[in-house]
Amino acid sequence: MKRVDFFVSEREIERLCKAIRQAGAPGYSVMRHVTGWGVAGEISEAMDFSGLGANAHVVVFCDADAIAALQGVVRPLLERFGGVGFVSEAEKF
Amino acid sequence: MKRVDFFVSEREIERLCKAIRQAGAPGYSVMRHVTGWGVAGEISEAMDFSGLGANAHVVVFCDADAIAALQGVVRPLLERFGGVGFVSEAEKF
Amino acid sequence: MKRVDFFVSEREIERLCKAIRQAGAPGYSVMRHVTGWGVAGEISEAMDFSGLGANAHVVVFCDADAIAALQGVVRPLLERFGGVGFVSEAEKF
Amino acid sequence: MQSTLVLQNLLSAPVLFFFLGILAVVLGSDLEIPSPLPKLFSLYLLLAIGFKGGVELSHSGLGSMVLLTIAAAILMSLLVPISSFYILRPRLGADNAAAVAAAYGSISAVTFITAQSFLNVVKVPYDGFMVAALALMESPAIVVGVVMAKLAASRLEPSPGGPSGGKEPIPWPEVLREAFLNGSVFLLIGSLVIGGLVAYFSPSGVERMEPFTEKLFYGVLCFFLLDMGLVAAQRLRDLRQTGPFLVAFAIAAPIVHAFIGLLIARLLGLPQGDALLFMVLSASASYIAVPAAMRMTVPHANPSLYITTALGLTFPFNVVVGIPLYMALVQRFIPVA
Amino acid sequence: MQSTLVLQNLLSAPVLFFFLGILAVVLGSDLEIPSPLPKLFSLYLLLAIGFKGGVELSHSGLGSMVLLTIAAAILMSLLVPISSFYILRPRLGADNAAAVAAAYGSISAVTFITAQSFLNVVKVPYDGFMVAALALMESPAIVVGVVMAKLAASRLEPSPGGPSGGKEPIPWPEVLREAFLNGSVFLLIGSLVIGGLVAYFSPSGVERMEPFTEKLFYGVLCFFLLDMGLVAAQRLRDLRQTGPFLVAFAIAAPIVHAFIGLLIARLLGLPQGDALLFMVLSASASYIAVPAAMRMTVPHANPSLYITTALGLTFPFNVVVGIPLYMALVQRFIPVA
Amino acid sequence: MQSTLVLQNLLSAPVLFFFLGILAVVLGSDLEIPSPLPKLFSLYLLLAIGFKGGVELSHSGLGSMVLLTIAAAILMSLLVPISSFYILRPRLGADNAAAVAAAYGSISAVTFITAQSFLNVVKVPYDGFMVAALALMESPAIVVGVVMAKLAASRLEPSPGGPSGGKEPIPWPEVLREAFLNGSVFLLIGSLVIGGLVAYFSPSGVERMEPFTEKLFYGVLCFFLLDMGLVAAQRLRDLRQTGPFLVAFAIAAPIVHAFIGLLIARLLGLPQGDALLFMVLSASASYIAVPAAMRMTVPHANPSLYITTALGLTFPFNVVVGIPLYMALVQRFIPVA
Ligand SMILES: Nc1ncnc2c1ncn2[C@@H]1O[C@H](COP(=O)(O)O)[C@@H](O)[C@H]1O
Ligand SMILES: Nc1ncnc2c1ncn2[C@@H]1O[C@H](COP(=O)(O)O)[C@@H](O)[C@H]1O
Ligand SMILES: Nc1ncnc2c1ncn2[C@@H]1O[C@H](COP(=O)(O)O)[C@@H](O)[C@H]1O
Ligand code: NA
Ligand code: NA
Ligand code: NA
Repeated sequence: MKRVDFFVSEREIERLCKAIRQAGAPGYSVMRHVTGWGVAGEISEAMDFSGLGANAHVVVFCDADAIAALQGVVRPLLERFGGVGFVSEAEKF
Repeated sequence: MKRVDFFVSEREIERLCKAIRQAGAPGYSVMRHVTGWGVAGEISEAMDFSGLGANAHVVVFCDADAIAALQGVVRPLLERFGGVGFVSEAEKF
Repeated sequence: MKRVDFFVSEREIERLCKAIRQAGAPGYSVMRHVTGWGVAGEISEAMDFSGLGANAHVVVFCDADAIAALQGVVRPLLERFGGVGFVSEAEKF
Repeated sequence: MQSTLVLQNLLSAPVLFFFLGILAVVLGSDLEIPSPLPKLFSLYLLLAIGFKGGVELSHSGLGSMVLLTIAAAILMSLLVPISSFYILRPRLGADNAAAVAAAYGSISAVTFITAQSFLNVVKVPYDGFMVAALALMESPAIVVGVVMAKLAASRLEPSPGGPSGGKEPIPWPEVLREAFLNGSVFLLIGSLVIGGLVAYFSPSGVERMEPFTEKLFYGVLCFFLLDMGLVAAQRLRDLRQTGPFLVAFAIAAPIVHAFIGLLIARLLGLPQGDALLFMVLSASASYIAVPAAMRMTVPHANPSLYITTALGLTFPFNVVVGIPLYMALVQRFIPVA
Repeated sequence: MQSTLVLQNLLSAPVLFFFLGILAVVLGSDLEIPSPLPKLFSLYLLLAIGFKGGVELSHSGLGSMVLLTIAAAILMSLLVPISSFYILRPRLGADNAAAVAAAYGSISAVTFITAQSFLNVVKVPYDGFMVAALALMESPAIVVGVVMAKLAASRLEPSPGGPSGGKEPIPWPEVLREAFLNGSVFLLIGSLVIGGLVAYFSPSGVERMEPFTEKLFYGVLCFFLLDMGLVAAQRLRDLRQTGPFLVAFAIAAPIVHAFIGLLIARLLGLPQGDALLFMVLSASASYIAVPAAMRMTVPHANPSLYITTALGLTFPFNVVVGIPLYMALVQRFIPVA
Repeated sequence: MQSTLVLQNLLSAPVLFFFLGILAVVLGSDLEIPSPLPKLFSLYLLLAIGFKGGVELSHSGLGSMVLLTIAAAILMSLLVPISSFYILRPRLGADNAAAVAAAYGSISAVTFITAQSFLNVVKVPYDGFMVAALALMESPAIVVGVVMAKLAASRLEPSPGGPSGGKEPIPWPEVLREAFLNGSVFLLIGSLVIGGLVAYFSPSGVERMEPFTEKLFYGVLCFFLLDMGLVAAQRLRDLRQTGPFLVAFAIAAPIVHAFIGLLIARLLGLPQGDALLFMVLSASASYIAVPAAMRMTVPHANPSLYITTALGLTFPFNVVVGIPLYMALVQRFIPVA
């Protein structure tokens, strides 16, 4: 089983989650109000009042086979709107 | 060393944390206001005003031996109230 | 590639992030409003109104080589101000 | 006459903001009132109506009419969930039936407040003690719901909704805590008592609270109804899950319960304003105290069933159509005092 | 005269709280107004000015002066982004130029409110219908920005800021949703309509809203400007990234646009107060609706460019220096009614 | 007489809501005021008392009585932590003693506000400049606390509480920033200055702020004290950790410090209302500015010690018993003006 962590802009959550469902993952969890730093510089919560928001952390636990499908639908989003993803090993509790 | 990730309803946090302490884990961290999707459908923050809340993400880093104890106390909770758990490898920083 | 998870007091975020940038990590993400339990007892959000805050969860994905540099700058902070860190394996999505 | 009432209701600020929230979801706007702001509004509204109710109760005292009305209200909050349970169980199974029944036996404070604000618009007076009825109707239905679920399970009639852990005895401490110490019930009753004490012992304190509890009230209600519109409209997406039977129940139940409420109000000799509020209490369904309580005490009931019916259907129905409809019935069957 | 105007502005509570926020960042205080409280203030201010504007619009009606002014405002919100785009593109590339241009074509509601509060201080009256102009100026500039970016990209002029995905057609549904159904635009227009309906059909509702929408307004504005001070000052750290050209643009643009606004106001024969508001609408740049919309529709534009210029430079300039400066021009070129 | 004072205090709305919060925890209710709403209330209260204090200070001016009182207040905020440190060190070690001492030398704004609201109930006037004393008493005690901890450590007396990193010099920039630029201190002093400026230069601005800073004040105080009740009661669970010595200190210290405050007030010739406020400032302990500052500057002190004593014991003691007790002493020892 695999664990995938995405960090994307809060405004892309809906698009990303739709893609994850499309890829057939059995579930996901979303944490909003994430700040951070990356290629695009610093993201703070200061613009939250404007609806721009900060980042979100989206976690997906899924079978190793689902990763390819996930990459197919999610990578274009990350390329277009920014954000990063990481994969690690996991197993059911 | 192991890392365990739980996703449960915010209303079960106290029960879950008590179980984790009971199992002898050296610590845990709780993130509230987690939304997500799983067997029980979509969980949003829209009902937060009602005290129903959304999900929580509970992380426990503990020795591999503690996992069995943790499963003993936590699995009945997940079965009764819903929620999921995942285990992965980790080491001290 | 490695994944590092830190849990520190919200008041140390800035110091910790500065240290992470100093260590040359390519990015990091910060989640605030984390409660938990550890050596120093229970940390709740009840003192949030006072500016004392709760804990923060800081995640860094970086190359394995960067871990040593990270330990060099971050361990003294954890020793002085409290908090814990854990490392696990990961790869790019 | 009736159409005037409907228009007066539809064109009031709170109801218009409720529509604005629904419209935002329908059109796909990203308008959101981020958590925990809706909780702030809801805590405020409970504190304010509790406090005001307590002040008025302290002025009116606990006469026999007050006590009778409260007793009748509690009776309604026992009868409604029991009868609803038996209607719903054949279709939904014991757990889901119990949870939906509890929701309809309990009340919606915001519907009550909207009805009060409607009475202000149509200039019909009402009594402060009705808030006490509101406060005391939330809990009994929760207890009834849990008891029905457990009784059904212990008779070894497994509910189709899933295992209901029925062989275990009723966990009374947990059930009572969820019913009576639920945050919103507790704050409402606590504020009621404080309002009464302050009005009695230090009346100047009432005056000092007024800008907060009175003047802001209408605006905060509008803000909260905007959020309720957003939330209710999102819930409508889950209607496929609920099925036509529950949809019919969600519209028929408030009408039937309001009618029973009207009969009781008539029997008690309540004046017009109080009669409307009594009908609204009977007709409304809880989406605050009950979901939180059911989640813990009847965990195998499906939350999207009882939340969608109470919040997505019955609440908008009562706020938009129900209140003026019940008022028309009041004007017909309750004599002007 | 002019120095009196400057002082009257500088020593008003909202502007002083704005300075306090800036000072907190400069001195390294850990003062923060945690999310989502700034959102609460911003939702409140939009709801309140929308509602008040609607009430006043319902009193004044939609005369030809009102319609002409609104038409001129919309025209400004089309001309400013087009001209700005052509000025900015050679330096910033099409995507960044389009996003900054959209910000300057659109408006800042808080600058508008601060100008209203300044007019109250100097006791110059203004008309409620200007809020309608405010509401209708937010969206067109967003559409223009996206169209400019796409047109430039489709002519195969790749922007230096990165790939702009230009071969794709304009995603109209998304662009229109971001422009017109953006949460803040939607709430402002919705509240405007509700204010108008309530004032027309149930005037007593206006009275009941007043403690909320009128009395609290000034205090909440102070609170929000405290936060704006914190945010604007943090943005100033990004100035190195923006470069001297954009810094110059961020100061010159509001002056030039205000001046054009003054000419139009003069042509339309607007009274002094309305003329100032028209200038402020022309001069201000959006950091609420536009960044959120650009993030989704022109994702390869660099947010720190358009946010830093609009929020870190133009906003403080307008609030501190611009408003009294424009007022001095108004007093010179617009005859007292 | 005294029992009337106690009852008048106990039956006021703010104190009753404080009890309601405690009761919620004791009974196991899930009532919670989710973060950051308590921060909203606390920011609001600081802004409002700062602003009001500044307005009143601008009316009264900085006469010699004002300056003397402020000087005496600052003196108290230096003496209390020094003496407390020497009392506490033998039992708690240098770090913990320093942190607890800093808490008791500093002040609790909410206790001060509750005392003001009590003076309103018993109709005893007080001066606005006391807010300046409040604002200036927060910081010195923090500096003293850090200096005491460092001095003790540098004398190579390792504290039992853990290593205190004592060989390092005092990090003055950090200490001063935590003491004087701490968000709550900064907002309070900033609002005080703004209140003074606005009252002096644009008095109409004061009027426009009033609905926000004056009228809402009492209600928000009630809401915040409800949360304080929840938080204080949760803290009581940690009492085992603190031990009987600190429990005794947490009750004895406010009484002793209030008495010293009474003597100073008498010497200064303060009128009754100001004398009570001076006593309350002396008696109260900080759980806002100090914990945040100590966490960073004396990190090896145990937060649960200084938070539990200041917030779990001394704060409820002062609010419930202390204020009427000190008032009884005032009525006995301070002549009516
Ligand atoms: N595969 C998954 N990956 C990440 N989170 C999950 C997954 N499945 C479930 N969750 C989370 O756990 C919650 C409860 O899951 P469930 O009991 O399956 O509805 C969901 O609302 C999600 O937040
Ligand atoms: N074993 C653990 N697993 C997960 N989180 C932990 C663990 N130990 C400590 N933490 C988190 O780190 C914070 C500080 O830990 P400590 O310094 O041990 O009190 C705690 O409040 C928890 O949020
Ligand atoms: N190496 C990293 N480790 C953890 N989080 C990261 C990392 N890189 C980027 N992020 C997160 O992803 C967001 C977007 O990244 P980027 O597109 O690189 O700016 C950042 O704001 C961070 O929150
Ligand atoms: Na009911
Ligand atoms: Na503009
Ligand atoms: Na003190």
